Amino acid sequence: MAETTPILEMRGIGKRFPGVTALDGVDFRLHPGEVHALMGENGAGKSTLIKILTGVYDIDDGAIELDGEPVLFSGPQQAQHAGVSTVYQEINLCPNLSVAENIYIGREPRRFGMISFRAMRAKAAELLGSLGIDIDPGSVLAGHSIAVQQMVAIARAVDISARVLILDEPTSSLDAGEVAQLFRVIRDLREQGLAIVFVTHFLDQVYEISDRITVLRNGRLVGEFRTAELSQRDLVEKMIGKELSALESIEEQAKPQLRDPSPLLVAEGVGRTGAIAPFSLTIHAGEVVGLAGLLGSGRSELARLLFGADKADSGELRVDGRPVTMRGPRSAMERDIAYLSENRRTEGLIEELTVRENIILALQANRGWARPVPRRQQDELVAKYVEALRIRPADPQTVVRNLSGGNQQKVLLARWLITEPRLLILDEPTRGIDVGAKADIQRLVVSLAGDGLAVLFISAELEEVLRLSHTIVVLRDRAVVAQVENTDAVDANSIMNTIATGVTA
Amino acid sequence: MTSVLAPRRRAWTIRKYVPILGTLVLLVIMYGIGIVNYEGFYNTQILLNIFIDNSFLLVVAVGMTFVILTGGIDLSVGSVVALTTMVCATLLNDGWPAPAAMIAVLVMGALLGFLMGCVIHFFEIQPFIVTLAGMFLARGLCYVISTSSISIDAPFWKTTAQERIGVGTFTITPSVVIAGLVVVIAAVVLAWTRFGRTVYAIGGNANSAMLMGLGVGRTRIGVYTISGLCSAIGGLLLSFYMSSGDPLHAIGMELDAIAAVVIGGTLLTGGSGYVLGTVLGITVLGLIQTIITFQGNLSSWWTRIFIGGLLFVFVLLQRAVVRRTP
Amino acid sequence: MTGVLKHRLFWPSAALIVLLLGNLIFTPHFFSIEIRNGQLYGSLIDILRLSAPLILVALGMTLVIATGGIDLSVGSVMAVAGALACLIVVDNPGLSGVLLACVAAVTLALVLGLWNGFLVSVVGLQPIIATLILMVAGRGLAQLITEGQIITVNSPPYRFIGAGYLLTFPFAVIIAAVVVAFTALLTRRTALGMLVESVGGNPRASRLSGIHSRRLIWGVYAFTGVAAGIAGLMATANVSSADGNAVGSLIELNAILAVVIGGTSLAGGRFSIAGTVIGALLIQALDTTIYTTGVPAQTTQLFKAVVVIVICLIQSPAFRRKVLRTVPA
Amino acid sequence: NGNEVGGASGTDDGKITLGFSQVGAESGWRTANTKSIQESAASAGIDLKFADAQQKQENQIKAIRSYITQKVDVIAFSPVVETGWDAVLQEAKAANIPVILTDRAVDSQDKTLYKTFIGSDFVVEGQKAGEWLVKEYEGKTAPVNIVQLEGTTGSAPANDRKSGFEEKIKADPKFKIIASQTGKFTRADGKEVMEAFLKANPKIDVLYAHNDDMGLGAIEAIEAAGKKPGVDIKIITVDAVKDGMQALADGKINFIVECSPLLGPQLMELVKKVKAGETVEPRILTEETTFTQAQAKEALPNRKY
Ligand SMILES: Nc1ncnc2c1ncn2[C@@H]1O[C@H](COP(=O)(O)OP(=O)(O)OP(=O)(O)O)[C@@H](O)[C@H]1O
Ligand SMILES: Nc1ncnc2c1ncn2[C@@H]1O[C@H](COP(=O)(O)OP(=O)(O)OP(=O)(O)O)[C@@H](O)[C@H]1O
Ligand SMILES: [Mg+2]
Ligand SMILES: [Mg+2]
Repeated sequence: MAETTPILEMRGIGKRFPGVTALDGVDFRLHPGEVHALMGENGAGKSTLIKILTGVYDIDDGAIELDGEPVLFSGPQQAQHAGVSTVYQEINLCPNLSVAENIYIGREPRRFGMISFRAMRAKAAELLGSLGIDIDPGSVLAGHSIAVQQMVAIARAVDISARVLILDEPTSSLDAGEVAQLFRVIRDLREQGLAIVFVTHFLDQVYEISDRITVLRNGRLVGEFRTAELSQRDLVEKMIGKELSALESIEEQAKPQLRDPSPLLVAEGVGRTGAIAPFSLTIHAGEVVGLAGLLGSGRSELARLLFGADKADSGELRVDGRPVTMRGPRSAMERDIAYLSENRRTEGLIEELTVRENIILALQANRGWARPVPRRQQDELVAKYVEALRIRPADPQTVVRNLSGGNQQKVLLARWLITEPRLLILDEPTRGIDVGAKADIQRLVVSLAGDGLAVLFISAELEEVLRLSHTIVVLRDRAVVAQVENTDAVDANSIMNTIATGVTA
Repeated sequence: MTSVLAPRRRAWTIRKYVPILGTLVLLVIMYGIGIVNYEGFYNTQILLNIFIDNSFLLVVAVGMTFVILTGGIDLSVGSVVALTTMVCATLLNDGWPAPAAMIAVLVMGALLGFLMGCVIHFFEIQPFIVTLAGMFLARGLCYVISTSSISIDAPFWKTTAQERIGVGTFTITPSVVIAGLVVVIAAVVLAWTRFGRTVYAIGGNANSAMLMGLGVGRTRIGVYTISGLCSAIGGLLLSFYMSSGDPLHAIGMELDAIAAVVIGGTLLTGGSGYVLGTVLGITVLGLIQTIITFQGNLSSWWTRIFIGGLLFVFVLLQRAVVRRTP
Repeated sequence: MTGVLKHRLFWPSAALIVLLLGNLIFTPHFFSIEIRNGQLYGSLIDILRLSAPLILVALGMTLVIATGGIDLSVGSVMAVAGALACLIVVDNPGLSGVLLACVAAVTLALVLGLWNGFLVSVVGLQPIIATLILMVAGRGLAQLITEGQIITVNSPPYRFIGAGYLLTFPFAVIIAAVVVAFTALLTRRTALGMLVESVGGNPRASRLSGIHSRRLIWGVYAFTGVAAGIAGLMATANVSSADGNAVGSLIELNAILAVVIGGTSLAGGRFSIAGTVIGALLIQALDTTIYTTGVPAQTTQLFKAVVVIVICLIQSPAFRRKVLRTVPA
Repeated sequence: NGNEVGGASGTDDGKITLGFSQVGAESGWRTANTKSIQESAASAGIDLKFADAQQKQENQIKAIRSYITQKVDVIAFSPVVETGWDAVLQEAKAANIPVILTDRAVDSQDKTLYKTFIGSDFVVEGQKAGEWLVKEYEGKTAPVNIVQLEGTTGSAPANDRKSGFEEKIKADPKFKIIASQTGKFTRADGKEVMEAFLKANPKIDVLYAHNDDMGLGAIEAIEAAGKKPGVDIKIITVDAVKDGMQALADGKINFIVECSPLLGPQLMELVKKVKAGETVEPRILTEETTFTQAQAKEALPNRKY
């Protein structure tokens, strides 16, 4: 690829938040017709750099040039007008509007000054179709899973993009199929000469799509590299800033030994009309059960029923052999079941509370208001998990809203781990988490299962599911279609086959 | 490989009108109960009178609907209505021609709203405080103009006040027509214009709306301006109705307007609701008042308890009909 | 110094102090406090004493607002509780009668609070509508109790609640201080405060974390009812009479204002009890200022508007950043 | 228990039906007014339809419209505000229903819209208060510092009682109103405002309160300040409700101008006359007086409200 003049140049960017220097003297160049990966650990400053660029945050130091002209956007609206469109890390759409409106709001097709909803829906359906998404564009956004919402946000940005398209972890909850669709679109856009910024923690994706990589560490620039010239191993070392040994051990990560096969939870014919067809499932202590399926196949629905987040309208649940009626999350928690929702912003974080408060929340709720967790115990627990999960900044008094996306996810994981559950339901636990931390979490799951904890593991990353689970439950169209034991014979291909055909290979 | 996302229920489109339909049905039932219990209640004019007597409130509530849809609140409306009547009366007494006086007060109302919107947006102060200060300010200005009422003798006001439009024995006032127009325009703006949809977007999630590149500031200032303008129109209608400016006019009207909007199914947290709902909300309040009047033998305190009771029964049934996730 | 500047109570406190100092210009002996008839006497004492009912009501309102709700019925609950108490005291002006009256009135207030809580948390009505019902009907109830008249009581023990002095200190202030301390302990020494903030900050996430948000919200409205009930006792005892129509009228607005000035967001979540107390004192100080400085009746509203606007602007970080160009906190 | 009156609207049984729209129940005075009307209607054999407007003009208009549709014989009401009645009164006139105003006037050019207006004259009340004060301080030259507790800002009684009073004392420069603030007609506000007055003004000679309730509140404030109401500070109020009369008799108030709410009997007489087609005076003042401390002691035992 020939060196062109950069369309975008950021020089000496600095940004300080109270107590944190998020960016310090960062340079970033973006050329037309390239896909530029922005890499770094959780909290390295990737999202902040993007928000500086689009004017969400005021800039403290440095300058930005677009097409050689100095610019300073007052906000995303101005950035959009200048041809810069962005998918921010957390899905930023309006839950109360329809899918089509979320894509076209601000740019609606109009007739006689009035919005033409019919035309808008048609255009939206076409656009979503090109991304391989087949949903009713007239449906309300809030009814869709995180993955679908993420696709909608991408569709919006792609449609707006004129010169620069910025995607901040767009693939964090997409499965392989959706990622492939997205990449097809990205390649098309690159052909058309768009400059694309791409943030992800999936190294494979970086190597598949990007031309150039900029690495940040602790708010500082490590360097800019051509993807072809930087090995995966070097990239990771540049990101974490030390010799790589941790990463290798993940690759060899063996799934835990099943020790105690007594059934902990048994679901018989449990289902909920419109959400998931009745299914039966047994989870043993010490067992990791992985759920596999495409986006919207009903994995989250299944998990929610087991936790009582939604009410089942058929079937029976037994915990320790005793039937239970799930009246709500409380019933599940009283039986030592924990559930990490995939939807960290709307169903997980209490944004204005501190890291400490967010972490002890579930434990405290379990104890009741009158028995506060003693402050010393709080501090110990929080310190332990801040350390174990490498939550940054490590100050437990930080307001959770101010944490980077990946660190927020770790906080939620910590919230459930300290309750010492017997069954841990993890819905996309590694969403937005960097390579190092992901390995830590996987190791944690293995070791907890080794100690007799049962885990229900949902992840868009099939490899991850395969690596960790003893049993894999395959879902399709909101029904369980197969349950397979994860022997050596089972691999990604055979599972994909099952998903596609609904028959065990 | 393509995704196998099954297309799902299209029921959403109908479902979103369930709250409104439910409210409408309840309203009809309530009206029916009135007819059964009170002699003379069946007279259609009774229904029309509700709109005649509440046209100004309706307009004010429409403005409030915009504000509440963005998740804000406007406490200043009652005072702005009063101020409008006062300024209008004063100007007319000073010999201003009617059209000039009307335009002047409309501009004044919109300007007040605009200023409050600016303070809310630029200085990031909670709408509650800003509009409360606006409420004090407008009411204070009324007293500064005069502490007693000023009657309006302008012929245009006299004729408008007594003009009746109607077929046969059924009549409405020009004010009702104006209020109806405001409702239609507001409904169209909210449903079919970019501005209107942005209002909903802000109510859904203001931060997202900003990140989506929508003109959040402009829209937010816009809704307060609209609310101010609607208050001024409401003030004009009230001045037709009362033929006077009075610093004590419309005390507590903000609460009536908010109540009408919320009873109409709009969420106070923003993002969900319709102008049509607000019309129904006004009708509910008006019908309750009419029933009270027809009851005719309630002492003052029983009147209040009865109003509370009717309101309770209504919202309870509404809640049962429209079982929504909280 | 910058630490002090950054504290979230700094600006409300500063506004309060400036307002009080402003009085000195018009009333040189505004700060003077003396002992008359064994009672503390002075404008500052008046502000403290008169703000006691508002502090109580605003305290409850703080918690309600923290859960993301609102309670419009507080004024009516005050009136009902005050009316019932006076009705009982009229016939039993002795100490036992007064005690009975207090217990009965606070119990009734508790029932009314539970009613609000039921409508909000169980039935799921929007808080503003749920409490509007009691706001309207409650006033009717209060007038029903008094039969529309003003019940005048002649009972020194009852009067003591609102206008009495204990060890030279206004008894109402002592009650308010005790309730504030109790609430602060209850919310901050147990997990209650955090759970309330959690429910207000993100109700869905709170439910999934296992918080009994229904019970919590119910309890908060009940507490607000009780606080309003006590405030009703104080307000009626202060003038030894119950006026079903006037007691606590418009106090909901002042209480919400106090809460918001104190830095609690109407959207729910984080709350500050100290902030609310400062907010309530500020509002009462503003009224007292108006009366002492001789602002004519016609311009009091205007004066209030200007002061409220100034307070808000000064408190607003965005205003200081954009207009006063101070360093961001 | 005012909810026993009324019933079926009967023009058929020869009974007169009176539709009455009351302002609200904002004060004890108003409740006494309502009670008087309800009781005298019952004893006069008049069928009363009563509606409370909760201080809202639109509610009153609504009630009057509804009386017109219900074809009552006579309509009476206490207007919330003075203006804005022409349209609805026109309708009543067209329907041939006579209208009587009570307590407050309406400000209408067309005097044929109503038959008569019965009620007090608030300006005169203020004047009476002023006259007493002038007489009380006759012959003295020392300045007299007056503080005034006004009624609800913008309300007719507050405006008129203020202007009537000030008109009478303005001739003599020794009278000085040193502070005037609204006490919203309530005891609590009367007390609060008076407390502030006492702190800001070391020397207060006279308190003029626009109603008894504010005066009663102020008395508490005066006592708390260690002064003797009625002696250290002379107090004039308006209304003469029972509690006020008691305080007057106890020497805590010096003079009360009566503003009687008991116009029920007079009203019922008028209703009958109007119904019978007799002509009535266009302005009828309620029978009112003033009370000194001595008169109060006498009148107190048979004071009804
Ligand atoms: N609004 C804010 N206030 C205070 N600190 C903030 C704020 N936003 C970000 N930070 C801090 O700035 C640093 C960089 O955060 P940023 O979100 O840019 O990280 P990131 O590289 O996107 O991480 P991730 O991969 O987890 O998304 C973090 O330490 C974060 O805590
Ligand atoms: N068109 C639609 N109408 C109504 N609800 C929908 C629609 N599309 C999706 N949903 C909702 O979206 C969710 C479906 O996703 P679910 O959580 O079952 O998917 P999943 O298998 O967990 O996959 P992923 O989370 O990766 O999308 C459910 O909450 C479902 O009710
Ligand atoms: Mg990020
Ligand atoms: Mg899912």
